[in-house]
Amino acid sequence: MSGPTIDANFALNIALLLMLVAIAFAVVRTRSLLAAILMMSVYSLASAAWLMVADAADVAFTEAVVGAGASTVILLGAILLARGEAERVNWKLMIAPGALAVVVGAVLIYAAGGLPNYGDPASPANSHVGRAYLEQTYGDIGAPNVVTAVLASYRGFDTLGETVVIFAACIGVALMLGFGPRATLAPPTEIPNDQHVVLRVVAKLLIPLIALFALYVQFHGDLGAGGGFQAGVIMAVAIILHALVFGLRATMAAVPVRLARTVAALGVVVYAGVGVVCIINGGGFLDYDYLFSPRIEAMIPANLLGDPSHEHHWGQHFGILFIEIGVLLTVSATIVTMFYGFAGRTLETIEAERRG
Amino acid sequence: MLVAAGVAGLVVAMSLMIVRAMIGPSHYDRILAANSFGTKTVLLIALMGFLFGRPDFLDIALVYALINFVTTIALMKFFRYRTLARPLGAMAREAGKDG
Amino acid sequence: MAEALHWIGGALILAGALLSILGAVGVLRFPDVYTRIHAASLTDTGGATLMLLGMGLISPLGFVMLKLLLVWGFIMLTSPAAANALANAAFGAGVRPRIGTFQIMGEDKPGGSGPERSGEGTAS
Amino acid sequence: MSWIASHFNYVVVVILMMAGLFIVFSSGNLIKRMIGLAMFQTSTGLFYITLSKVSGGTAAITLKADSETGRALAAPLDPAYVEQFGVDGVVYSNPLPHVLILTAIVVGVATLAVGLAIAVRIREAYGTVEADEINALSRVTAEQAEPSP
Repeated sequence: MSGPTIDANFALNIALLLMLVAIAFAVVRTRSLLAAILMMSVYSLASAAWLMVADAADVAFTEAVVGAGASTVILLGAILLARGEAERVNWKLMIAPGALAVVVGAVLIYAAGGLPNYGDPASPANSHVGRAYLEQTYGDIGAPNVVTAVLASYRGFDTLGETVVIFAACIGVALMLGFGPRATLAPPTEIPNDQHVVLRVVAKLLIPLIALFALYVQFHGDLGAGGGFQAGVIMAVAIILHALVFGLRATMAAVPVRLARTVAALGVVVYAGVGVVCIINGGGFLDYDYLFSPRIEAMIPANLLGDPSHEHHWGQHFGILFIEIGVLLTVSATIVTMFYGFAGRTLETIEAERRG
Repeated sequence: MLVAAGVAGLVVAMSLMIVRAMIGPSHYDRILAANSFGTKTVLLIALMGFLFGRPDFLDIALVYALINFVTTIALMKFFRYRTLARPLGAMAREAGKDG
Repeated sequence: MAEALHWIGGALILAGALLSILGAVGVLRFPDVYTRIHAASLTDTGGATLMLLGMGLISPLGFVMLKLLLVWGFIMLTSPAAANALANAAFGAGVRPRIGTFQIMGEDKPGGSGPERSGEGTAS
Repeated sequence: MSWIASHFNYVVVVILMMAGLFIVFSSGNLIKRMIGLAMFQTSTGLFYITLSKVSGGTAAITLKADSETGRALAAPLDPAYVEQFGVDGVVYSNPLPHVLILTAIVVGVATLAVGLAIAVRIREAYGTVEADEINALSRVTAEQAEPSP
């Protein structure tokens, strides 16, 4: 199977993968932690571009916001607290891991020979359950974005688990960095007084736009690429931008630490609550077809989405909407809490908390 | 055809940016390369939508344009001020007074 | 008509890509941070404008157009701001321009100040 | 297609995975190790997405049957191929691995943050994030707590 688009796709695939390898070697080679983090952010950008080539639009979206945005900021906050200098290099200690990596890599590449060709439409992974999802989702759920439908409805229970894991990570970071005696490290004594007028004006313009865009991504999630995970991180990035430009204290006045922690828990409650409502109405846990009792479902106008001829599954539509809101709340509050934990582990935070 | 050539050109430009990010020499050069790489990625993703016939994925290019800025600001602030918590600009003085 | 628009759009995209390559070569070859910032930020905004204009010409009207406009707006807003912040931070941290005589405000060192600190540009 | 062309993605995945593994094993710096783990994790994502790709496919956001975009997408492909592997005349890539990796990425950043938080606490307790120095320090404290006979 070949053709102009397929060839272009394949060429881009190779080019971007080679870029990834080059960046990975740069990360391995560099001795400076800061350079490594910077290269990881470039790595995320390149891998998200590759994900677009491999048709994974939703994953590219997530990788873009998480890899390039959230994880870079969190890593920076961590090396700030760890005062991470360039690491020491002892060449003798690299021989054994290097040999191990080469041997394991050789074995894995040998084993990769048994895997299906790139783009094989008849491979086992692509022929059974994946195809069934593609064929049945629109009839079952009515959402064009199969990824969101599978994520939120078919595999809703699994996604609840992921949300709880994220919430648990939020608790973990808050416990380790958010409470108790603060860092013994003195805050940097001298802050240069650069004006940065341009930056502050642009940031003031951008923050509401980013937040608005997060809501668009959230509510557009079952129609196009997007969803609660992406929207949550984008929302958190808007708050992080505010903190970066206007200072953590101003941000903590707008989004207090307690609020962020409460919202993180609330998201899980919303998600699980939808499941419980489904049980009350006679279905299984997270079985959205039972989300509304028949009386309420009859009250929903048939042309709500502008297509009265199509038979809509309102329970599925609204169930996905509600649990995505839960995911949004948990993810955004978690990332914000983590940022507060890392960036605010100085004397400033404890004052803000005492006052709030 | 021309779109494909444009994509190829962008890939070449991105590779050159990676080289600059690798050789440095200062961290500001690296941030600059990362930022410019990000802008080119935005354009690449937008163009890929047209090349592969699904131009409705511009949302991803949009989010890149936004996130890239935040990353650059975070890196810049980190290298220059060694903190993520303090405000930038004129407010720094006030924060210095009572903080 | 549509055919002509397609070709014009394609040509604009190609021009934008060439501009991006030129900028990348500049970033690779120019001697110090400031000239590199100059090369990168000018060609980023210029190349983005050309390319997005080209994409606008070959795209169907409607939502796609609006999004292209938004992408353009964001790039025009963020790319110069980031370049400005970067140059500001580099200058504040003591990275000195390398080319020609340059008088730094408040200091009166005559002559090219040379690459005093082109290494780790971190404020102490 | 030759073996290297059709399996190039797997080779790259293995290289990236080993790069991550090498960083984890060779570096004593806890934060650099977390970066290595993050790279390892991304390579797993790449592997899943590679498996999900269908040639000539498009992202799994279904188009309405017989839409203009759908016809344009199917036009350069062999009609028999579209008939066999497509849904409503359009070939899509497999959405299931996308779902798994999408959540894994977000969970990945959450666990990365937890790991980094532990590293920060270690830095506060021992004054360093280098693993060998931490080992030496904890050996000293253990000897002080239990003086050898």
